[in-house]
Amino acid sequence: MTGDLVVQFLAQGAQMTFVLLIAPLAVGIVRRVKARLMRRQGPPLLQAYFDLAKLLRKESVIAETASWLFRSAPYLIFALTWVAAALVPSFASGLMFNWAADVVALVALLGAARALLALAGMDVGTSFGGIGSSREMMIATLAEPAMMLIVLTLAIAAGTTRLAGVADFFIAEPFAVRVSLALSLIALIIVALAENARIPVDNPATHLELTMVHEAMVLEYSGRHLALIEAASHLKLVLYISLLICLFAPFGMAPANAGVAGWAIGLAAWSVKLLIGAALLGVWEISIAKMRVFRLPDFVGIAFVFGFLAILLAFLTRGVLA
Amino acid sequence: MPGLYASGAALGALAATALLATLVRGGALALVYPLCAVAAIVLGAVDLHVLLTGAEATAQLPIGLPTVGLHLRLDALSAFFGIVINGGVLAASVYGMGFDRAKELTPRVEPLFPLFAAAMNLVLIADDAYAFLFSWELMSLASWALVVARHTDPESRRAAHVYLVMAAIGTMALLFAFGGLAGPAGGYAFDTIRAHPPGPAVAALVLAAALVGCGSKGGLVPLHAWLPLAHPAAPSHVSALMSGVMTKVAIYGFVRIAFDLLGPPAWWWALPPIILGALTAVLGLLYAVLDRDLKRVLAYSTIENVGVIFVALGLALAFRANGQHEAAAVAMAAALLHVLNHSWFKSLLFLGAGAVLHATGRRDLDGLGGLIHRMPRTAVFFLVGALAASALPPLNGFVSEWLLFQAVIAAPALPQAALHFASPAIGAMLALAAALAAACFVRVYGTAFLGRPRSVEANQAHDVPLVQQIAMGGLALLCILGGLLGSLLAMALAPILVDLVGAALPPAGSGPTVFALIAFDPARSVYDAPVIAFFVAIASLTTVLVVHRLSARRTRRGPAWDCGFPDPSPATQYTASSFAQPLRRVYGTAAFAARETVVMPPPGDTRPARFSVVLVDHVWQALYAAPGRAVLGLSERLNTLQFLSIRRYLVLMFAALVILLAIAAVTT
Amino acid sequence: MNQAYEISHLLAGAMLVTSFALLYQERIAAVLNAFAAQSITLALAVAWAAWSDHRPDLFITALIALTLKGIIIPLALRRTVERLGIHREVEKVVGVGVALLVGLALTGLAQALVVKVASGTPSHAREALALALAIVLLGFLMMIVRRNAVTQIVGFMSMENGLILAATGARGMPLVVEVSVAFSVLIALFVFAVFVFRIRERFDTIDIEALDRMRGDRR
Amino acid sequence: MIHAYQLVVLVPYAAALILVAFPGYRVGAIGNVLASAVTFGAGLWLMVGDGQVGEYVIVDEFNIVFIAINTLVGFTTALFSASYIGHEIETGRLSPLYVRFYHAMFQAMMGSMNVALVANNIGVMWVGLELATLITVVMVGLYRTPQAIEAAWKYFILASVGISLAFFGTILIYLAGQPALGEGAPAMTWSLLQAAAAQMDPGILDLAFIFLLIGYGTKVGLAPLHAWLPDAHAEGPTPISAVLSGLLLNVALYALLRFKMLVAGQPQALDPGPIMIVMGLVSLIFAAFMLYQRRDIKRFFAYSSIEHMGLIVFAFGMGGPLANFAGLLHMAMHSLTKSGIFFAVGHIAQAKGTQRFAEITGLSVTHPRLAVAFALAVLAIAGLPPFGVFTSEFLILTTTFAREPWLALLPAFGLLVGFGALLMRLQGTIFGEPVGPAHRVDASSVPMVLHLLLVFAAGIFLPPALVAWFQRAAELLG
Repeated sequence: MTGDLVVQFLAQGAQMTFVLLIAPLAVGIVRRVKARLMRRQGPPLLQAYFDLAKLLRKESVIAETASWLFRSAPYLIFALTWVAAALVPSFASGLMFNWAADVVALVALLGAARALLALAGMDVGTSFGGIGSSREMMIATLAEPAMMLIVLTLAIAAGTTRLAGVADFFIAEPFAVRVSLALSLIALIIVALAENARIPVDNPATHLELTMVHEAMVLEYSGRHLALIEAASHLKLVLYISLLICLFAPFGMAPANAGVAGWAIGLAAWSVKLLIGAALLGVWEISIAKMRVFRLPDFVGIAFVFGFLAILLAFLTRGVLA
Repeated sequence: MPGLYASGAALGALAATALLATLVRGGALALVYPLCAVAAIVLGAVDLHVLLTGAEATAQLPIGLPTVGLHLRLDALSAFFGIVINGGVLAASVYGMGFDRAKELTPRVEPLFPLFAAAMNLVLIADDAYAFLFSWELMSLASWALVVARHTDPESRRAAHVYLVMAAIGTMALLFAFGGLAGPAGGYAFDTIRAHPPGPAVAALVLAAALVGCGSKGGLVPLHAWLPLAHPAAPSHVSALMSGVMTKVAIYGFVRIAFDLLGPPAWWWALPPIILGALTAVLGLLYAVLDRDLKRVLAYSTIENVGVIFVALGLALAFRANGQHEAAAVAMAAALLHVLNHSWFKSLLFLGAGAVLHATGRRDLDGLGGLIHRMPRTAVFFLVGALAASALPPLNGFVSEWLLFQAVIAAPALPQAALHFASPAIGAMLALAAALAAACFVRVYGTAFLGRPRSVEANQAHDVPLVQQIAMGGLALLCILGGLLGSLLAMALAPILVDLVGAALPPAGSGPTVFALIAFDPARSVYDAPVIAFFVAIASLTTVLVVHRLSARRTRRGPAWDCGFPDPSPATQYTASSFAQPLRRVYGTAAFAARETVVMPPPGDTRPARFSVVLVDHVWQALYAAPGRAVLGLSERLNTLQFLSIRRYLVLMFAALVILLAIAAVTT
Repeated sequence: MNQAYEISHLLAGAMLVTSFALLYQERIAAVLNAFAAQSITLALAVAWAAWSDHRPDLFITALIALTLKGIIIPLALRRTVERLGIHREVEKVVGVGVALLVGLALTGLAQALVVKVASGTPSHAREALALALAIVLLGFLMMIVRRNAVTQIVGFMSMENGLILAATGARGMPLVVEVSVAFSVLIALFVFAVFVFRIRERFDTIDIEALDRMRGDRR
Repeated sequence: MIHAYQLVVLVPYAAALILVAFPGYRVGAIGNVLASAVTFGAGLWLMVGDGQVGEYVIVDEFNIVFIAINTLVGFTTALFSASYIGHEIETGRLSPLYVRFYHAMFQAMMGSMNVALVANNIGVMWVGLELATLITVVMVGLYRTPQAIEAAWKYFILASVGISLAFFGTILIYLAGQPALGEGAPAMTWSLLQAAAAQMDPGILDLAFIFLLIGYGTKVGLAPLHAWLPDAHAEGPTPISAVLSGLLLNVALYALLRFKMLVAGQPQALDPGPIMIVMGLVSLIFAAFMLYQRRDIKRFFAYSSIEHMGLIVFAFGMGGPLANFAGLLHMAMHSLTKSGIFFAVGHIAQAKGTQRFAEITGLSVTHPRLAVAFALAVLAIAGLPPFGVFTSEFLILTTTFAREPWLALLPAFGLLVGFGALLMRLQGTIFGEPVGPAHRVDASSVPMVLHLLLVFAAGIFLPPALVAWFQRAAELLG
């Protein structure tokens, strides 16, 4: 039993490290794909790693008005996001964290990271930090109800809120309640775009003051703190992509207590899916323009509507009404 | 039984303290808060003992309502709420010890504080309608006097007036509720009521009345408008009691009536609490996120939490009516745990607000800022409270939210179409409320404690006395522990859950770890706060180590970057109002018909441009201002009857006589 | 017996007629005359009851009615009217016609009420009751459709005539005499009060409307 | 062998005669207090002794409580006025001669009310009640200010009309009783009428009850017959306001209830319940609204008395053991509380030298203890615990809702409207910055405190004996 526990622990640790390591690559792929499609050379695939290393080596300048919260936030944000990423079944569904928390807790963990980031943005006391924080929180108020509806749909379909459980269910019967799944897939993609500050909600590449959201909050960060924040956002991207994968394309995922072999297969499958997902994101991002901040309710509203439709259809297909 | 004696003694001590405090003056009054603290400890200990051992105690005294007598009963439910209340009282008393008796207006507060505490405890152990309403009204009365403590301020007088009138309306509703329960025969003792629960028609009326009565005390929309006036008007430690604790007494009243006295529920009973609760949750936070007064924001957030609790109670009713006892247990556990958690973090936040008020003399967020440097300890405690109030893990606020979401997720399994179609809407509204709560408290903390001071007072602030820090620190600790060990608290609720909804949560240990909080069964939903917290801690520690190993540890302090044009004036910071702007744009127009107007002077004119926002509180307009005007208008019209001539009065008399005679003539 | 009842019935009817006469009058002097007539009729009725029912004590009541209300008070009021220089016209709220119609309606109401009375009570008692009730109501009506104090006092007194009539009509009712005395005192107080107000020079007229200036809560 | 009831009646009258003879208001005040004390003692004696039913006297479970309250409040009011009236002489509002008559009339009034209470003959009861009324008329006019005269005159006229109607009603009762009890005194004797109620002529009984309702209702102060009440309270001396609200209204209501018993005893008669409910509600709601426009503190509480009388009449209109019990309890509590309030008002008027709300503010700063007492009294009358009024209102509203849920909304509405006004005025008087003069108060606060304590005790615990009396009376009321 204890041996088993050790194996579990190691597997979990391996997953965490792997997620951490692959995250910048995913970002690199997104950037690369965008550049290519824009007929540009684009940065090397590993650019994200170089950036992080560079930032780590640089000294970090901290505003006089900053408090301890400003300095400790990056570490906490990074840790929270990392643990959250570890909660999502990536290549195997039976890892120990999958027993520790369900999707509601996952969303809440990300919420905690977001709140810390917003607070850090206000700590220095500049106008831009405030802009970023207020808009970030506003976007969150739009995204979370949609997320809740998606969770509800999945729970109706799979009868559990544990991601691993949901994944197992969909591996078992891949074609349950298709329509509502399709709808909630769209909804979840929109939510993911909003949460990761991607186009059209936010442009990770821009530093044009009035359109910034995420970048505005981290404006005062530099050096290792900035590196941690960047790494955290990379992790978040991977997290959402693998969330989409595990919910809507779980095939190939290793079931609970599968051996090392099973894990290897699952790992390969997951990495491929992840990279494809990143590429698709790149394609999407060049094919659409950034929206005005106050158009966002309409955009994220789509996610809400689809989420709601998904539930109603789920009622029908599950015959709750009968 | 000894339990009741002990609490009786403690209550007597409180009453005696109140009486003495009215009679004596001067330094002796300094003893009031210590005495209250001791009494609270005794009462809390008794409650804890009863809750853990299930040693239910009853007593009957030949006083109170004639021929019925005074019935007292301390069962698990009362004991649980007793713990909530006395925890709050203890914290508030400890905080009160730190007052500078020269400055604060203690003579108007100290006699009533113990009375308030005693009345709230009395409500819980009352076991007949008369004793219940007696102590309920006493509670309102004491808190009214505390609200109006700063009596020279017309605002607090107005607040007190609105408050007590609303309290009277609520009491009328409860009178009706108990009238319906007791029936024409007047069986006012709860045992009698339990023995003969009312028929369905009466039960519906009673439920409505109870919802009005307890809802008005708890701040359920649309009966909430008094709360943001009254709670902030009181001295801060009293605000903590009113917001953190007294609202829970209202919840207790509803639980006692709806789950205990009213007999087996019909499924549709669930709808009013669920719908009103969800509305309350969202609306309360929309108010909160747009308001600029620190204490009022907290009061609005109380409204939101009461709404959340009512949603949970409604769900529990629905599940119970459909015999889905496990789900009912989840919902009920969510409600009760949220009662406990909210009492902790809201008391903490109000005490923190009191500390800010004491240090700066200001409550307006736009006048504060940078307090994290001036009052470091308070800042830490307030941060804990704020994060807990935003329902973020691993703090206690999230535990109950998590359970509630599990209950909502189970709602689609309910057979009634109305309920399972409501479930997604409820879930979305609760999620919106949670997100808004996060926004609200980021806003509050960011403007009050972070950034740069926006006023001289904020710049010269200093931390509060140690004893007050202890009060806040204790509550902060509870918020953290409650977040980590929520599962154990849920276990302690088991007897109540079995009493009220016929099932309890799965026992601890059936999950992966002992501390795992489990809804339904481990395979379905698990939240293991300690494990997560543990891993977050490890992760952050490793990060710190690794980063410090890899990185150049050089750190330089410099001016803020601010995109290259930093402005030294703190006026350039984001204020609470500007933080609220996006949310106001998105939600305000719908909820409050928010309108923004910019007056731009013509070119060459040196006047500054003026920006103004207009918010309309429809509820206040429709349900408070309009009736008030109607009463006054009608009274003015009727007042002409005071100035008639004697002959006209004779005409009235004659008319009355002739009308009655005519009636007698036609009736056979 | 039967004839006794006829006579008392006749007298009561006469009193009712005088009540209508009170409402009909245009001038205060005439009102006072009508009232005197009513009081004298009452005295006769009471006396007759005293004789026919063999209740000598009622003669006192009759005497009071005759002297006080039949003679003294009318004269006193007349002197008051002259002394105070009140204009001689009755100040009406509603016209004579309306007043009479209302009076008729009230009489009808009185009849309707008494008809419902169970037959257990002897018929003559019911008749007397009906008439007395009508007189009382008419007196009350007089108080509210006529404006100045003298006419109102008259209204009150005719009301009280109705009461005495009913009391004597109620066979064997004790205390009638005492009560009639008490009422006389009351009326005396009334008239006295009017004089007092005049003498104190507090109100330049005894028209009760004038008292409005003193009403509370105005200031 | 002298009986307690004789004392209750004779002592006051004797005292009245003596007091007229005594010059010097101090002696008079002391004599007044002594006489009232003796009467109170007699009242207590009456309570411990067993009932009395004679040709002219009746002492049963129903009126014993009223006699006790009457004598008690009479005593406390005498105490209060003894310490109060001196101030009136210093300020020159009253001359010693008037005070002398005041004391005599006070005793005469108490005696007359006691006569009305112990009378077993409806005629005698009528005489007693009207005598008390006329005496109060004179006392209301005591200050001889234009307002006082006007109030007295209005009171006088309306009361006299009421007297006449009530007498007509009395005659009708006699006629109704005749078929059962024959001619003569028996048909006017309570105990016999009560016994023979079932055989009484229902038609005449209806008529009688209507006239009595209007006649005695005028004294109870039911709207629209209330017009005399506010001015009489406002313009008379404060002790008289206390007695008016505390006692006279009760005695009139007592008479009314006696007749309701008769009507209730005759099943064929029309049900007085609905009529009383309607009149009670009209008075309650009307008075509640009138409270808002009052600027004079005494007139304000006079309207509050109308409000509570309305509630009481409503309760008796509802009928049934619980509602009747509550009604009786509310009568008792109201008279104690309201007279207590008028004592406090007297203190306030002395402290601020005015009765106008606008000039009474910040009492809690200038006169803390008085402010606390006043606040407690007002909150008590507003129906808040821990006072007895809360008990009675609790019973009235709960039982009404249990029987007629929708009807219960009306009294609740009236009470809430009234509550708003009471609270507004309470906060206005005791809170805020004090303005105007702040004199020392030399009137004794013992009566006020005593009443408060009694009402408080009643809210916590009612003696079983009292409860038993109330229950018996409630049964009689049907």
